[in-house]
Amino acid sequence: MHSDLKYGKMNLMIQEKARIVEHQQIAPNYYKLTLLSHYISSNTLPGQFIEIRVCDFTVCPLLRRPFSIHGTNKDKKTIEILYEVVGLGTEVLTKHQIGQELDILGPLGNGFTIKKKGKIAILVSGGMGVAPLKALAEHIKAPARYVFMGCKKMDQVVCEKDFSKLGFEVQVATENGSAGKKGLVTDILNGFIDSAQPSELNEINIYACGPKAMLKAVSEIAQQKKLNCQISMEAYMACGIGACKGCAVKTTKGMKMVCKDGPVFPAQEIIWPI
Amino acid sequence: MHSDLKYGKMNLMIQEKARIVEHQQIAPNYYKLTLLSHYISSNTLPGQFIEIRVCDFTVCPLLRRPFSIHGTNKDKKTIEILYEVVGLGTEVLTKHQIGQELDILGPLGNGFTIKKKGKIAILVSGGMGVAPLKALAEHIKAPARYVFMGCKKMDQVVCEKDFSKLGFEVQVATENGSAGKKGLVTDILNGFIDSAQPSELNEINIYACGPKAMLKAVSEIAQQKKLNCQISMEAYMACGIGACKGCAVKTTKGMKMVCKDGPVFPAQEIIWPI
Amino acid sequence: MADLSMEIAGLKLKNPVMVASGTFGHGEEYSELIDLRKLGAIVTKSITVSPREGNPPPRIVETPAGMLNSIGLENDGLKKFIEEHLPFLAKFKTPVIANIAGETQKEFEELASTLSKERQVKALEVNISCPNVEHGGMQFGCSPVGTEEVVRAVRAATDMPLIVKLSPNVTDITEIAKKAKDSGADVISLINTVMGMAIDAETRRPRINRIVAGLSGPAIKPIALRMVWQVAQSIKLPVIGIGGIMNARDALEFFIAGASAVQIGTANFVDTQASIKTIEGINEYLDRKGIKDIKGLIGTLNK
Amino acid sequence: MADLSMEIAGLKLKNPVMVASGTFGHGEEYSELIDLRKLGAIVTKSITVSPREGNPPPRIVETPAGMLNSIGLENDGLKKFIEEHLPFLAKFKTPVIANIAGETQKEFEELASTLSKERQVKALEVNISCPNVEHGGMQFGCSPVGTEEVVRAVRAATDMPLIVKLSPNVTDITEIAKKAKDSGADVISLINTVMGMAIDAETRRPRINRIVAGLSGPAIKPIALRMVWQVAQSIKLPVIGIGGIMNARDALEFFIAGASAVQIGTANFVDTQASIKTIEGINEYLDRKGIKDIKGLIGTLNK
Ligand SMILES: Cc1cc2nc3c(=O)[nH]c(=O)nc-3n(C[C@H](O)[C@H](O)[C@H](O)COP(=O)(O)OP(=O)(O)OC[C@H]3O[C@@H](n4cnc5c(N)ncnc54)[C@H](O)[C@@H]3O)c2cc1C
Ligand SMILES: Cc1cc2nc3c(=O)[nH]c(=O)nc-3n(C[C@H](O)[C@H](O)[C@H](O)COP(=O)(O)OP(=O)(O)OC[C@H]3O[C@@H](n4cnc5c(N)ncnc54)[C@H](O)[C@@H]3O)c2cc1C
Ligand SMILES: Cc1cc2nc3c(=O)[nH]c(=O)nc-3n(C[C@H](O)[C@H](O)[C@H](O)COP(=O)(O)O)c2cc1C
Ligand SMILES: Cc1cc2nc3c(=O)[nH]c(=O)nc-3n(C[C@H](O)[C@H](O)[C@H](O)COP(=O)(O)O)c2cc1C
Ligand code: FES
Ligand code: FES
Repeated sequence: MHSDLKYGKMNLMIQEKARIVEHQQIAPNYYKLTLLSHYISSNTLPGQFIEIRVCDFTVCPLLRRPFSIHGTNKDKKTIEILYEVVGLGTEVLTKHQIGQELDILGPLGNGFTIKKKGKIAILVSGGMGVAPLKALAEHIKAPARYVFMGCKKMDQVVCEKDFSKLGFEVQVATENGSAGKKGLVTDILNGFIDSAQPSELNEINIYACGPKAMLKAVSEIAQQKKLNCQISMEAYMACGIGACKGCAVKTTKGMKMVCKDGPVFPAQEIIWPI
Repeated sequence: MHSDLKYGKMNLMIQEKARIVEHQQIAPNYYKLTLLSHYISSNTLPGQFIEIRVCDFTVCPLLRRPFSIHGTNKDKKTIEILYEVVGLGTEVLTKHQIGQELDILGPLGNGFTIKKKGKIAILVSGGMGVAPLKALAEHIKAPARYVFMGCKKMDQVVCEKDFSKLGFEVQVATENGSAGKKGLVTDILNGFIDSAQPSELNEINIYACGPKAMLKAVSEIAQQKKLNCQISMEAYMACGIGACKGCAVKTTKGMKMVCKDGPVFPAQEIIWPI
Repeated sequence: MADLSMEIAGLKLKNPVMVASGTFGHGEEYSELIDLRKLGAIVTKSITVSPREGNPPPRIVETPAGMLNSIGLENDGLKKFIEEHLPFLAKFKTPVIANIAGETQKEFEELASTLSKERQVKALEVNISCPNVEHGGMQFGCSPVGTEEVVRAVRAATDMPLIVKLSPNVTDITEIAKKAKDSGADVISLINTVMGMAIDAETRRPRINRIVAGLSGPAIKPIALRMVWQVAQSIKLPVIGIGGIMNARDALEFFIAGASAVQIGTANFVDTQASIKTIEGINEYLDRKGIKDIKGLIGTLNK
Repeated sequence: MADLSMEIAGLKLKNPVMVASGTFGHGEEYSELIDLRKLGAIVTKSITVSPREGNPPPRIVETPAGMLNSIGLENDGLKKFIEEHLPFLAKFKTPVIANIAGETQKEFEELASTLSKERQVKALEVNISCPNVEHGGMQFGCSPVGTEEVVRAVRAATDMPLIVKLSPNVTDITEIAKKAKDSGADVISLINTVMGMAIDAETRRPRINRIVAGLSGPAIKPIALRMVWQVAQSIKLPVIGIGGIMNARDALEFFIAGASAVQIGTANFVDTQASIKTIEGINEYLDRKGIKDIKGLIGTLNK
């Protein structure tokens, strides 16, 4: 019997001021932020996230913003965040400079369960969904490793090299065809599955993160083909720790909190549309 | 007949983005800010002020904050602001760096009326009241020129040299005696008046700016001795241009708006306490 | 460019963005800063029969994403409005909506009948919702009976489009709106300020002389939007949305909730260009969405 | 160190800073982050007779200096509260105030009588002010009759200190407070959330599934403070101030306005340490001002 690496909530969370050691724009609207955090850098599971107070002198923006942990460096005691500017909070985040501190809360949530069974690991990312998947990639030991990345356009294709270095085969789809295949990432996934041997299907584990519409599509594919699939969900959050019941998602097991019960869920548990 | 230089509202106001060309801390809690403004730098009267939006990405702080124009440089097209950190708005202002832009509205209000009659000009400042008085000093031609400065402690005694250069005799009072006389600035003013010849009293013009308690005390002295006295008032402001009726002050001529009818008023017109 | 024109109960607007009463004076000050001709309409500061000195200071203070005010309807009175302020406003050809505030039914009548004779005044907005006066104001607007009393009186005194401005400080805004409608209102505008208070903990003194004051600004936007939606759902009269609108995105929320026009208040203080930018932003949005006419946006919430 | 202890209608607190219902779960999550022993009291998430799944998502959204929520009283129900959550809370010796929400008078009775038997529960807070449920909630709290009905029922079922939590969505808060008092309330707590709404202009969809939701956070602080002041002025019962309190300075405003205690709600989300820092900040203020006992600050507004 294989025993899965069940990355549940086995680390305590803390709130602390974390110094910014790097902060750079890596693509139009995409930023990479590196924070010094002794504790979180060595107590994080792939798929967990932190909540950042993006500006501490004002109450507007008010709530913390959740971001997946994109990477950790135990030696340098740092954690990495990859984020896209989509609104006020992320806009304000860009203004912070190296040397300044950010108030963070984490690590939060449950990470991915790394399946020991199955020779084929497929990471499916849509847009910023790539953020937690890179952290996950470092832990995946399956002999056949794929990343299917869906992006709006070429600019937004990031982290390809990180995955390649980890021995992943990277396939890209862009909506406008400016990089990789023209189309959606689910086209790649479908193509892969269609050309797979029936015996191979049993070996596939899918780990997906991205916009809701994409996660829904991936889940449906997985369910049709009866593939093992975990998805990392997003929801608007307030507390981030399970106390406010704000980030609910309907599941086959009742209402669950994305922040505490997730953000990673078995795909078949989510009741769409959410 | 002498005709006073009546600095009424004879310039139009504008709203513009002004680049920060200098920003430095000059004392604990005191900052000097230099902004590029072609228009305002050459269209300002001593005693006028601007309203700064201290942070443009948030609605908290919401309202603009008023600051006296401390100096102008027509050649460099700059204006100077001297400010003290007292709350959220001024705290946020300190965060802005050279090269960034601030949204400003000005020039606002009526300046001081520079009296041609009278050989003795006395500027009385309390704390940050020094800000507009320095701008005023440059326009004062009276043969005998004094600045009486009241401050909490030595740290806060600023601009002495500016006044000296302009031929002003500077006398300082600090509450804790760490610089100049120990006591209040009104002690200096009273001392001066008490030792003045009766004939000299007619020659005195007082221009004062500072906290309300000080302005009230100065006004009372002036009224007792029948001295000409103008005071620059402060009030919480919203619009800064006379539209909201928020910055009212009771005067012998009815309610007046500090932002539009003032901030400079003849001392005898104010009805205390305000 | 989408069609932004709007006709509300006979009141013709080139665009549905107005400036709110009390936040724009009578336009004089802002005329130096923006082109008044671009505005959909200018709502005057509340006009009272006799001049009012207003409340003692301090009258305003900032709060989180908002401000409290207790101006107390300071204004020059009806006579001076007609003699001095109206001629100035007339120059710009932008419709003037006269906001009126009486202490009694009779005063409302007088204000309405006198102002109805002025060609430059295109509509009346009845302020039964001011929280900052002893007599009149919210006393009327917080009860159906008071609302009826005033609206009937004004209706009898004018043939102009009659806008009734409601107070949010009530249990059921739709009840008041219905009563206003039944009493003759052509249009409902809302919201006026929410009653609030602030204290300086250092001095233990109220921040506003009269202690309780009116809250405006972005903080109240969710409340205003909710009430606009409730009223638009419950009665068949055009609604003007007011409360915390800072930009086009905010304004659009109100149209989608059911407003036929909006008023910009506190935002004028923060950015003198707020009203103009809002008009531009609405245009940009409609073009981007391929909506030809703003009327096609009103009350289109996807539930 | 000033004396922060407080006794409110027999409820003994080591300090008057509580955490507000629905913003702190049943303490489990926060126990990892703060020392629950330091809190004046913990008010539980509203407990209902049967477990509730709550409202469909989305349930929350941020607004200027505030947030809207429509959780819909999701909770595990009375039985599980007593069996699982209460034993956990009991470990900390911090007084537990059970917040109860019934759909009917009978449910309120059942909740009150059952919880009154629990030694760890030191007081009941009656939620007649939830804006996010179909039955019960604000329906009770927005009318004097509904208030009386519930409060009488609970009063008959318990000898515990009885706190009644009021809704701000009313014309006259003092009328409701008086009715609560006359019906047997020992303490008034206020405010619950203000009804609000937000729309995503891009999708034209409401930001919250149930469209209308409850506004909390700094945005509503001026409204909360005003209502606390009004109630403290008008009835002789201790008042607990709630609404937008982010720090000690905010809390102090409420004490000065007449509150005997405060509750921290939304602030817990922004800073998990907000409640602890508030306690420390109050201490610091009292020391700085030379006030020996916080009781000396209550209702001391200099008018
Ligand atoms: C567990 C988790 C992990 C995440 N990891 C990342 C990450 O690694 N990198 C990254 O760029 N983003 C990530 N997000 C999304 C990120 O939190 C939001 O983009 C951010 O909070 C938006 O803040 P804002 O103020 O800029 O946008 P807002 O102005 O608040 O909103 C802009 C748009 O984004 C939507 N939005 C706001 N908050 C969320 C949210 N929490 N989830 C989904 N949509 C939201 C709004 O509905 C709106 O359409 C994650 C979200 C969750 C829940
Ligand atoms: C015409 C005019 C000219 C001014 N010139 C200068 C100047 O040159 N340099 C300078 O440092 N300050 C000046 N001020 C005062 C300055 O505007 C306030 O200190 C500033 O607005 C405070 O903002 P804040 O957000 O930091 O403080 P807040 O947090 O808003 O308040 C902190 C404290 O300051 C008081 N305060 C706030 N606003 C004002 C105000 N407008 N007037 C008086 N007290 C206020 C508050 O009541 C409170 O006690 C001037 C004010 C006026 C009206
Ligand atoms: C300083 C100030 C003065 C106001 N005066 C009036 C007034 O005289 N008459 C009136 O009907 N409303 C008055 N209002 C209310 C506004 O017109 C508007 O209804 C309210 O401020 C909400 O909109 P906002 O959030 O955009 O400011 C005033 C508001 C402010 C802030
Ligand atoms: C997410 C959330 C859930 C809430 N749930 C409850 C509840 O179950 N019962 C209740 O009485 N109040 C509930 N409230 C109201 C708070 O207890 C408090 O009265 C309100 O939020 C105002 O305080 P604040 O501005 O400090 O948050 C809830 C508030 C929030 C934000
Ligand atoms: S964000 Fe509060 S429960 Fe998930
Ligand atoms: S600040 Fe608006 S009138 Fe002076």
